Amino acid sequence: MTRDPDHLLPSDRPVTLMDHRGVAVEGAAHAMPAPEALLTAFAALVTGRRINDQAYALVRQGRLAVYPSSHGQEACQVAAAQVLADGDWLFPTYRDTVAAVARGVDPVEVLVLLKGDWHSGYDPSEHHVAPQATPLATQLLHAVGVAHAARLRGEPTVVMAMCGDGATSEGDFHEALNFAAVFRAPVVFFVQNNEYAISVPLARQSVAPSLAHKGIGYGVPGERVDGNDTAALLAVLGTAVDRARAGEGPQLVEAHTYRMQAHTNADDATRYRQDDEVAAWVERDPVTRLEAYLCEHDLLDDERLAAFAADAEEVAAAMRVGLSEDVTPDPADLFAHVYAVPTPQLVEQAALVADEVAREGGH
Amino acid sequence: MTRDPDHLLPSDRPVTLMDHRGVAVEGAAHAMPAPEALLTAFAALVTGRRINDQAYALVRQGRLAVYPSSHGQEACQVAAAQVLADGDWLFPTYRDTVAAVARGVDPVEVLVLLKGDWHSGYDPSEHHVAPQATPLATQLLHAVGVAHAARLRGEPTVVMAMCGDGATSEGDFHEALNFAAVFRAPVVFFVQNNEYAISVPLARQSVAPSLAHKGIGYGVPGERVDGNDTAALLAVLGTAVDRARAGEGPQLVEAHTYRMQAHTNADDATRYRQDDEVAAWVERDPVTRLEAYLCEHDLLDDERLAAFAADAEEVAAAMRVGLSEDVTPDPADLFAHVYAVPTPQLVEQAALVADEVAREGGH
Amino acid sequence: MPQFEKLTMAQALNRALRDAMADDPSVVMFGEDVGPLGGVFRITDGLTAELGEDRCFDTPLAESGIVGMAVGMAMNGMRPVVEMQFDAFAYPAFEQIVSHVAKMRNRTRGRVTLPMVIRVPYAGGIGGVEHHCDSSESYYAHTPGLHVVAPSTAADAYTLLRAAIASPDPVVFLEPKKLYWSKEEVELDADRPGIGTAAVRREGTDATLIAYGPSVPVALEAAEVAAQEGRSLQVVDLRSIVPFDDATVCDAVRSTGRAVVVAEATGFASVSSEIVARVTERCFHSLAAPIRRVVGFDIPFPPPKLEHFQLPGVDRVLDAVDDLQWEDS
Amino acid sequence: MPQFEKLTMAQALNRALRDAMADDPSVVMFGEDVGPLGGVFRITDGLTAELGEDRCFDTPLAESGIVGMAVGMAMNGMRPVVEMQFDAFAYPAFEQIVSHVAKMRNRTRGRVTLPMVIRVPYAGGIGGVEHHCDSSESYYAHTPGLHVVAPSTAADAYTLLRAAIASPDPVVFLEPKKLYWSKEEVELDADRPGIGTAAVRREGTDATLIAYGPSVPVALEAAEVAAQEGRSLQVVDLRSIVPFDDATVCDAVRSTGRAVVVAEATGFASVSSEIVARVTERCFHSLAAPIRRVVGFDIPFPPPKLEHFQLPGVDRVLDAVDDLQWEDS
Ligand SMILES: Cc1ncc(C[n+]2csc(CCOP(=O)(O)OP(=O)(O)O)c2C)c(N)n1
Ligand SMILES: Cc1ncc(C[n+]2csc(CCOP(=O)(O)OP(=O)(O)O)c2C)c(N)n1
Ligand SMILES: [Mg+2]
Ligand SMILES: [Mg+2]
Repeated sequence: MTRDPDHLLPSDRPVTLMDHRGVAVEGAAHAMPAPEALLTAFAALVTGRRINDQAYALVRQGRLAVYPSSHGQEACQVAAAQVLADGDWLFPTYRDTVAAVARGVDPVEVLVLLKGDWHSGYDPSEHHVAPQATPLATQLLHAVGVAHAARLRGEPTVVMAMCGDGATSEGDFHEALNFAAVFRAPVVFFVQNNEYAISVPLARQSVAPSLAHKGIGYGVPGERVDGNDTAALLAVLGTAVDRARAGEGPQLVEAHTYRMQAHTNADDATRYRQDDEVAAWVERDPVTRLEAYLCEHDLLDDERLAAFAADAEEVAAAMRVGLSEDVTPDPADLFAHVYAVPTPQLVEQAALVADEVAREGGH
Repeated sequence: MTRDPDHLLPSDRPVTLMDHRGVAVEGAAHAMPAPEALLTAFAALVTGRRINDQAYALVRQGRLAVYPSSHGQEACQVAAAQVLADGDWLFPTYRDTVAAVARGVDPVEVLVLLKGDWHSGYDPSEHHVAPQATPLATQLLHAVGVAHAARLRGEPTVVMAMCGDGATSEGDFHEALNFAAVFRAPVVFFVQNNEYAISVPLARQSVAPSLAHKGIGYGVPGERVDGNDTAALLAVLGTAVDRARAGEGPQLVEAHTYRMQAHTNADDATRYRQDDEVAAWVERDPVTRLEAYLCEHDLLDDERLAAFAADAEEVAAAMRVGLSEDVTPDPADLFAHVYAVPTPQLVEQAALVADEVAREGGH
Repeated sequence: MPQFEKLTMAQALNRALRDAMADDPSVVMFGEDVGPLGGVFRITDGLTAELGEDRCFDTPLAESGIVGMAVGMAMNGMRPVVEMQFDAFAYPAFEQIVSHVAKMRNRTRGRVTLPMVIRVPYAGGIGGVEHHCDSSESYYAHTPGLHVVAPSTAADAYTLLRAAIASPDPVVFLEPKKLYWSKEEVELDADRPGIGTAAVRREGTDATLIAYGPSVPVALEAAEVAAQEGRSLQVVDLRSIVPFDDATVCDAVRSTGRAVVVAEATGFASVSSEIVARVTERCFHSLAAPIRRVVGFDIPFPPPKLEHFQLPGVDRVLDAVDDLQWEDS
Repeated sequence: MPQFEKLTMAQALNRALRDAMADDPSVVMFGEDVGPLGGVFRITDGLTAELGEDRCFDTPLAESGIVGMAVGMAMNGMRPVVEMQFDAFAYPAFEQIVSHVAKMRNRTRGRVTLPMVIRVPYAGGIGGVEHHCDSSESYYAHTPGLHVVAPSTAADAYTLLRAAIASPDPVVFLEPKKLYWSKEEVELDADRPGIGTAAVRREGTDATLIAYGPSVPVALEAAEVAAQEGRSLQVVDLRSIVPFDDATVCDAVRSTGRAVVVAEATGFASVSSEIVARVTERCFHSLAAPIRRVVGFDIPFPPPKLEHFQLPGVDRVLDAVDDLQWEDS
């Protein structure tokens, strides 16, 4: 089958279903998602925003070492999780805490990494959420492998593989898209283009017409979507998941969004961007936008809004409790999971530490 | 400057200036190169073919360990060198012996690598030809660096960076195109798509509409050319070099050609391709094609042909002589070029070997 | 009932793959040219034809891609075996190997494990041009979370590869290229002692030669020559670099009181340094002389015509043995 | 006239870059976030603003790209200095480093040289999450063709970085992250003894502590505590791992007859193994006890709350010293 190259290029403008004020766009490329889907997403958005802000506060209180917030990108986070079916997999990055939570993972477990008790704090197999990846773009290849394994066994799994705009520059991004394409692996590559890789603006990262234009070079259809428009994200990502599941191979989706806060709390964003640039994105906020639409269409009222906020508050409260617990680290853990059976060397080394601890009286 | 995405996509069909029988194509996208340019190229083609066949023979005689022949790809080899100006750089792969020679490097020096006396046998700075690269696609980044350094100093250098179809799958290919694009480095990326990476056919390497379609994902114009049509190659590569030199940034050119022989003499091509597939490419041979054109246009006669053949024969004779010399390897060389000043460790180790050699009576 | 057959190491490896794949449908083999071609060293010869394209297949040309995809497949229930075409061509996969393959079990407290094998045609002695003869074991051995093995016989090639594929943990499997074609009677037994155990290949009382992979035959030959000269050398074949068999190696060295480590790889900060360090740490008072190393010099691997200067040879081993401060010399 | 200033190591590194770039227009600095941001550790702070975008600039996010481009720039008359953002993020560049950076001079018989510096914020002790605290020196030190240095003081940071930039050969420059903010009086002198020389940081007669980079302050503190307990420990700071200063290290060990190597990196097949091996090889008969190692365990670097178990600490060093078979104990 020779694919028509034109079908692989993204639309000129990102797909949008509702404008900044939450008004449905005329003649949009996709139908508006069903009200229930939008409400489900809205609840998750509210919770997501609350998680971001709570985590940020926990850093200031010294409960977390650092937090890469997705404040402003919650629509991407929520939609990426919501379009997946039960057996599907999600591959999040360090910034995708909210996506992992939207997929069912306990926020306290997600944040173990940043609290410092252990590396990955949740069981990836429970919700089919891979450990959050830090080495950029490396996880995209794992996503291809998961998808290819499922395909070889004839399972209908689709894998949502997330990365940022900066990560598209890594060699592993290239290899992942190409492998997925050649093996027709059912992977949706979802790039959250938030305009920055730490301090480096998009223009220093790529001079392509768009990041979605990278798809055609692999024979993969690329699509662009407004990353602050939850409805458009649900539609575009949902379609991409459907296509991948139907055997059409990998899909590439670029969402245009913005990182409202610094890279992490440790970062000083004033060194590389102006306040007014940030301010311009405030009005495009994904939460208020969807809220406006839902209210306008009588799908949301103050009571429901309050209920959502209360749910979010409960999550935040659980985070505060869960993350304030001081876990006494057990050094035996250091040696327990290096191999299925510790090597003789590790047995010796663990004994040495156990002895030290014993001598210090359990400290 | 936002580039018009359409200008970045390659033409639907590879650019051709003359058909398989050497007949000029009507309404071609480029003007036919001047007769002198074609004659210069033809002389190099004849020599290049002779070098390929001589090297192959030298392997059978045990003078070379192995030879990756560019038999069938000589038009690409010759054109890549010929379109460059004096100060420009060429970055060849292991298969690009003929290109290095066309650029002025002594074939005997190029083949030192495969004779086994040393690694790179020529002085890269003499003809601005980088050492032939074996780790695939790695050299493309070096090419970007050479170009960027020149650009920073305001020098008009253009760099021709060569690789195969298989090498386009490596992460370094991606990073090189992106770096070159972002820095507007004057590099022409020249992919010789010879349909195979050892045994792996193109369809297993990429399902993109073409390899030139990879350009747009970096904001780099991609072009396709008939890789057995010397005239088209001179035109397309020449234009690419001109554009790069004019400050238009990197260019990507994919040449469609075919590896007529096995990957190297050590390879058994019958395991992965049929004889009739190879046979179909015989009639597209770049040497006979250009010969037919030149004869038809009275630019070549038997006398000239004989002169070219004699020149090529001289080169082959020099290869036979130069490569039959048994160089007595000096182990001191092993320690002399690791650092500018040998470490104390290397001084000790060199002494140990010198002592061994002395004890064995100079053996 | 164990089966015996006369096989080259290459054939033994092929048999190990074939048998493992027949036994367990989750074992898949992939890499560059491993399909119809059977790999540039023919280790996967016939697998695609016999077991199908889904079980043994070619990938695009990208090593990080190959290893990264294997990680994902291992996460999702498969036991991938991948081939790196030559030692130096595994380097593009280094980040995947160090940051993921080696760490996944640890990062997830054992919830995600990676039963996968990275096969690496390895080391020199075949007249290969640059980048085709690296001895890369030290990079992997230094990386916690990987098992690293290197057979020196066809029988071990079979047994260790079966063990590697069966292992719940990732294994870097180093195949000495120069031994691919050495033929011997092989017991096709997946249940012989596997990863983590060294073997005393030759008994001896005067000094111990410690070697692995391509250097074992050199050590054995040196011991043979030494025997003719009246010196009795013991030869220990590590087989497994990680885990390291301290017990067997240290018992051996204590029994002779002298030792020479033989390895092709560049010596500085290497597996050979580790052997000297750990054996000395443990056997200091049994040692009559410092442990000597006959290892690669600290230089890039030489071109073919010069490689014999770099490879540990019998003479150099015997010189080192002579240097072990014999009272009577 | 040498200049003195009170600086942190981070500031000293910044000064070294600034001074080198002012002296030589062919020195360029690039990497991820090294431009307007000044690097995540602010080592390049102000360079873009002062010297211009052509001299210090951000690249796309790709480490193989960064190192590969530096190779090309060095081939074409520049002296590039590149920053890898954290130790583990240099691994994508591993093939470029091993197959090209380290080998170019050798491959071309000295016709192409690569005067370039790869700066790596390095090792632990800062409570970093996974992949941010690797000690990767052994990978580089095992690779012939690279110089590998690791300062332990702000003064050395200045001197060694100037020397690295001036070197005709590629240097992997390891910057101990946890020492970035330690302040001291610094002599801004590019001409003090540079790459290849170790320094005796403290005189002592009972045993020698051998350390480098982040472990030097630990060794010095241990020596201080030991002194209070009546034991005189000498401290050697390697400064340069490759080339290795055998003379200084071995003289030191011979003078005391006992030694402990202190290093953060995982011990197996590492620089610390090499130190034990080579010092034992050379000083065997001067040693009263086997050289001990206080080094990282053979585990992936721990999460922040557990890292203190992995890092060599004063107590562990003193325990090791106690273990050196003192006749009177
Ligand atoms: C291989 C690698 N190199 C460098 C880093 C350091 N780093 C962490 S996040 C980051 C920027 C990533 O930008 P982007 O992909 O756009 O994602 P975002 O942070 O904007 O979500 C960098 C350079 C890393 N984690 N991995
Ligand atoms: C990084 C790396 N991986 C693998 C190889 C082994 N190898 C040498 S040539 C080759 C095929 C290259 O194919 P292509 O790029 O199409 O070039 P061609 O040989 O057809 O000219 C392979 C896999 C290598 N040299 N480098
Ligand atoms: Mg970003
Ligand atoms: Mg090819």
